[in-house]
Amino acid sequence: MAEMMYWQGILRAHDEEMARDPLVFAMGEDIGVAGGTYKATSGLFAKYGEQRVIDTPISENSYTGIGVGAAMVGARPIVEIMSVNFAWLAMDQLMNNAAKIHYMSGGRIRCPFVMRLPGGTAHQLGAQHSARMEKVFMGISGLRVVTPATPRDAYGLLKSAVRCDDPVVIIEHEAMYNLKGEIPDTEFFTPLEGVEVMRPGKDVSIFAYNISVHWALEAAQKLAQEYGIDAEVIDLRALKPMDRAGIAASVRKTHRAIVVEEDEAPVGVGSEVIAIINEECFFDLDAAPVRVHALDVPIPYSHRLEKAAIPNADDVIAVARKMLGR
Amino acid sequence: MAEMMYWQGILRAHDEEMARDPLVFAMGEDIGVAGGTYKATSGLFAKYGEQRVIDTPISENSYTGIGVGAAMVGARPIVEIMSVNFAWLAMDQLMNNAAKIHYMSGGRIRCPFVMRLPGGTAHQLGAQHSARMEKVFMGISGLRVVTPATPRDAYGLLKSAVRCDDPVVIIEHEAMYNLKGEIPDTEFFTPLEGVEVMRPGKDVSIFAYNISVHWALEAAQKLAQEYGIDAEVIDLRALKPMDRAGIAASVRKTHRAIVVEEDEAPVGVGSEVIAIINEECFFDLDAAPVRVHALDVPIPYSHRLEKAAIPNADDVIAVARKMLGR
Amino acid sequence: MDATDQKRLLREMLFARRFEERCAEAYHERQIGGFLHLYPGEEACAIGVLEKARPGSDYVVTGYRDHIHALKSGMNPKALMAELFGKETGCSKGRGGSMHLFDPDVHFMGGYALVGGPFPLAAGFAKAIQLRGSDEISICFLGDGANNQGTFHETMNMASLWNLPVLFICENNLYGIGTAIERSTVEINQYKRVAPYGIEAAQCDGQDIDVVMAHAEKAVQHVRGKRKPYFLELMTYRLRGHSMSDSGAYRSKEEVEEWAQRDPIGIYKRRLIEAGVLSEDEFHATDEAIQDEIENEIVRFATESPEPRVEDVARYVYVEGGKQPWLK
Amino acid sequence: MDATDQKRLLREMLFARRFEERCAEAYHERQIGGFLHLYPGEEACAIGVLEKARPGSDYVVTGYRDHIHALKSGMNPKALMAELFGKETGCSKGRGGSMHLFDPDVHFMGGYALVGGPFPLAAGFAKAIQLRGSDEISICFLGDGANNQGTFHETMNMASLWNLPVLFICENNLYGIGTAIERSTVEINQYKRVAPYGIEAAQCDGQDIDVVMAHAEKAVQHVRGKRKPYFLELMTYRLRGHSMSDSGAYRSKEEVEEWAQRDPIGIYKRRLIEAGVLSEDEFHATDEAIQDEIENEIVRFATESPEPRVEDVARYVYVEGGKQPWLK
Ligand SMILES: Cc1ncc(C[n+]2csc(CCOP(=O)(O)OP(=O)(O)O)c2C)c(N)n1
Ligand SMILES: Cc1ncc(C[n+]2csc(CCOP(=O)(O)OP(=O)(O)O)c2C)c(N)n1
Ligand SMILES: [Mg+2]
Ligand SMILES: [Mg+2]
Repeated sequence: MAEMMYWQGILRAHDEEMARDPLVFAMGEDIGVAGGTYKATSGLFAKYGEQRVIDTPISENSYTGIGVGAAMVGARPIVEIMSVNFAWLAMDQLMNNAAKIHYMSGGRIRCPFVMRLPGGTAHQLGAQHSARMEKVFMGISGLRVVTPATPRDAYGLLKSAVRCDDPVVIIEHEAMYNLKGEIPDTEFFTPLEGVEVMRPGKDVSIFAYNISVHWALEAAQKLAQEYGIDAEVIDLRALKPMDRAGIAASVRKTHRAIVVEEDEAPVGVGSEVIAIINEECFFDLDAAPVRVHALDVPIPYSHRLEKAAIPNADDVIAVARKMLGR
Repeated sequence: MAEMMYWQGILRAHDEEMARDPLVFAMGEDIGVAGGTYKATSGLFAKYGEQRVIDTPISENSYTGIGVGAAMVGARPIVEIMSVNFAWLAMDQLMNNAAKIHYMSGGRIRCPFVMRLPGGTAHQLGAQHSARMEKVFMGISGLRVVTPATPRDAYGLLKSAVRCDDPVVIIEHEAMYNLKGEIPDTEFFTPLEGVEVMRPGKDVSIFAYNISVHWALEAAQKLAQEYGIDAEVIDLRALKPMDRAGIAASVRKTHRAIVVEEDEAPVGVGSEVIAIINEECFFDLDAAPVRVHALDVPIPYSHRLEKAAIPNADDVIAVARKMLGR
Repeated sequence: MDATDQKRLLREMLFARRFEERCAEAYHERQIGGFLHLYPGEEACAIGVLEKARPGSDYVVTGYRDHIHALKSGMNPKALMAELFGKETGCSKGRGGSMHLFDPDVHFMGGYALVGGPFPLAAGFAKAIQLRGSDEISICFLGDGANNQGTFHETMNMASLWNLPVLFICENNLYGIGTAIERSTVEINQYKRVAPYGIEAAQCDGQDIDVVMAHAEKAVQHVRGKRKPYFLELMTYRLRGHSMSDSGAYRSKEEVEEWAQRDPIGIYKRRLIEAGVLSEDEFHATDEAIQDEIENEIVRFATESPEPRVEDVARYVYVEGGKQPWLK
Repeated sequence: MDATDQKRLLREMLFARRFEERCAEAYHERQIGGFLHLYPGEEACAIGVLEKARPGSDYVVTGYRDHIHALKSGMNPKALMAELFGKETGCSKGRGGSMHLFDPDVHFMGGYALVGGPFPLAAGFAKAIQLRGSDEISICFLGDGANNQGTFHETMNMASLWNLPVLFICENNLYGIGTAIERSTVEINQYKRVAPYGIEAAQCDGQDIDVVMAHAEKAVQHVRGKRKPYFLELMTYRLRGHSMSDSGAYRSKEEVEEWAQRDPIGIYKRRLIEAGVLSEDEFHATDEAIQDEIENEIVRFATESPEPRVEDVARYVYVEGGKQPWLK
């Protein structure tokens, strides 16, 4: 078991899969010679050559489509979009093609396409570089959407995604690439479906994913220490398809739910989790479920305003305390 | 008060606004010489000329951007995307630019940009021509999103949108252009915010928008006639920003809520309305709110499968009866 | 090319025409739904080009006007008609429809509704071929209007930069729906638009299948031999409206009439008759045999085939597998 | 151009350089956050081109490397520095940051972070100008890498087709972040890429401001007079990394050194000294005055300015107005 950074987990998954299967290849802007904005593909160009580690022109829609096409005839592309914000340019190939080809061909064509996206609000990158777009990918049939909160899952989800015959979107986080954590030395695969209980608890379920898992864990610790509230922290991890049973199981135990998302609220992960809870176990609820979310604003540059726009552990604590009256 | 079709309402709004303000202009594929796929711009080319009624090349992202740019310096573009599915190509200009420019310029630049999108699932158009994408537009800060269910609002919303200084997305429906309804002879404006009560009722609130309003109304009539259930039908109409108070007011009265959407459920209008109800008036609920929605599949071509994928009035009736135990 | 092959080619074009005429009928009878884009007048393009490639082995992709490309690639016409009828026996099991034909068994990769979408897909097939080191090529057929999409520009650059074995065929029929090419496009000679990508290109008549084949042979050789892209523009014309709902009112009668004179079937038939390869009688016999086959085998198969089961509506969203299909 | 103007131009370039050097310092001191893309070595491009246009009246747009374009358009440097410091007095009230400078009062329209995004915006400004019938032009500055985006292709076609008065300036600095132009682009001479759109184009040295101005004058005249687009490629080089986090390790020392010899400030300074217009002492005095102004007026203003109020975080999502702002 070695301690590795998030980017190192991603790099290791690339390396293992590329070594194993000559049809696995990586594409993206500056991923080759330069090694990737977050180092997640560093060294691969030297090892696997320019045919398998491809520096692309700034042509997001079409290199995505090239990956989709390659996947349709048996190759295993891992396409990196340098920042999730640029994925708006690639949506046509992703949503109209990758997501739908298997279905509309009556199951005859598979599209084992993997897209990696550094996402989230980093530090003062402004409105056009701070998008959190998981809800967009989750809304459309045909894709799988997963999002690692730890180095372990950054490794394990990419491993599973490359092996999966469905198109998989992996949303990473720009502020987590240097996060450290343990990754087992032997190969393993994080499931592309199902939630993971990060901290069991009995008083309230806190659903989170990606960076908000860390806010939830921080909040849970303080809630326990300072307010005697025993929160269960659930990493949703697989955003599509979502684990309805896993969500309901936790709520049936705690009878209270908070969803923490870095994104602005409308039609987001929070609203979906709450709708699922209403559908699955409404009468198990002792309190109205609450979303902790970003403000519904384009993300401002000013550090002060940016901080005000994005939620944090304190917001989770405040909501939990109010919910439990402590 | 004249009876007009949905497309005629849209045409009349174009015509009145173009006659009034020489900076109002229309762009889109085949909207000029050919008069528009659904006739909604017919005759305008002859009347206003090729500089103001522009047949574009098949270049969705860039003609959207040209509209956005023109709006930023004071023109009033009405951009038609021939089918909402093609909007995936234009998302960069819409989401990264139109939606964010006013905010990120500290309010210094306005973007009175209007985009019209024939949307929805028409008849057997297949997976790449049946998208219902309202949730995508609703998710991102900075846009307004409205959607007319009647000829009256097809006219009135476009009128308001052209006058509005914010970017407005109007989602029409391919299967409704020939729908008939009354439109007052004198000019009027449908508000870009707020719900409209289409049928008052006391037993259950049915929230709908666009085509699903008609399913809801049909259901409400049968529910009243055949099952003695007095349903209130609410046209959400303004999907962003959404009228939280209007939604809560209805639920406080009926204590029950159904949301009907043509779209697949995840992170959609239904989940958002349910989250809002949970936040605004959870303890007013006598039953778990329910979403009536499309299946989570790309829309199949087969008529039989397509019908199975999309909800209808009967589905609403079944849910309402179950909810009220009748 | 010997007489047998010439007659086969003429038969293929005639079959294509009759097949689609029957589709139009079936559409009016509401056995076919959705959008239906037919190819009459353009048959020499798909058939001529693929005659000089290796259908079944080379990967083929196109837009929504895809019936004849699918047939020439080797798709069973019964599976095609059944697809249009929305049947489970269709090439896409009734899920795709006219715009989304697929037959990976013969490397026919679709059938796409978004204009310009197939450009990168075609380059992607070529990328996979390149990684495998095999000698297939990828062939992308699209219209003139598609070349105004950003994917055209982006894909041409990458295909050339990375030496991808992909052949782009532009079927220039002078219109994108109701918009004449000169109203949407500055450079109306499409083959001239790829010069900045260092892609070899040519333009030729798309109505005379002999001309198409001569150019296609060179193009295919270039791509297969040099492992580089090539762009071939075929000047053609659709004799009907864009789709079933389009009357084509934006085109003058004279223009349509002029092109009708250059119907690829007429041109080739006259040539074969003049060369003594074919008689008028033989042609009619072929025509009757074709219509008979279409009616009594193909349409019948489609009509009698079962519809998809409603219980299966949610199949094929994801690949079916074990509990963890991502672990194989 | 007389000596006064020549000295003013040199001063403007030097001011740009010193201003950005000070930005880099402030970035290291964490007074500036986010991404910061500087322009050293490229100053002659924005300053030379706009010198021949009508800054303040013509509409200007560019990418994220936008400080100098904003300044030359007439933005107050205090408002610029305050923006970088995230202050309420900034040109975008602290909401935009380095990549999103705006000043509609002088028709500086931004500042965009997505590569290729400004192409259609620029054409859109030109469209509005066309509708109004006024004689401004629209000027779009973007890098070489941006030309691989689909918006390049789409916008060039429409701008030409519709006779939009827009001048495209390509600042070709040979790299897009760490990727050398020949690794991303088949045709490395960018001005050759617009031929298929029927747009007149030229390429010239971007380091010698006299050369830039000569070409810009012709280009601006073309656009303003003929009401048609023009494309001008300026060969240039950034002397620093792409952004603050980029060391530029992908470029050889020799290459950087070679281009440093062609620093536009150095070239122009030598020319003015040789022409007897300027003395070394005068230059140093100017430099000191500039640095003094930057430190004691501009940075001071930015430092002392108030931050935006947290209560205002949700302002500017929509235009503020009455209860129904869409009814005016
Ligand atoms: C992205 C996208 N935009 C617009 C359309 C609507 N549309 C369908 S076909 C067509 C014209 C295409 O013309 P062309 O490429 O010349 O092909 P043709 O139909 O003439 O064979 C248009 C605009 C579409 N299907 N996809
Ligand atoms: C759509 C999009 N894709 C990728 C990026 C990341 N990116 C930022 S700058 C840049 C290079 C642009 O190069 P060029 O256009 O030559 O401009 P330069 O920075 O050299 O001035 C890239 C790839 C982006 N900001 N937007
Ligand atoms: Mg055409
Ligand atoms: Mg560059």
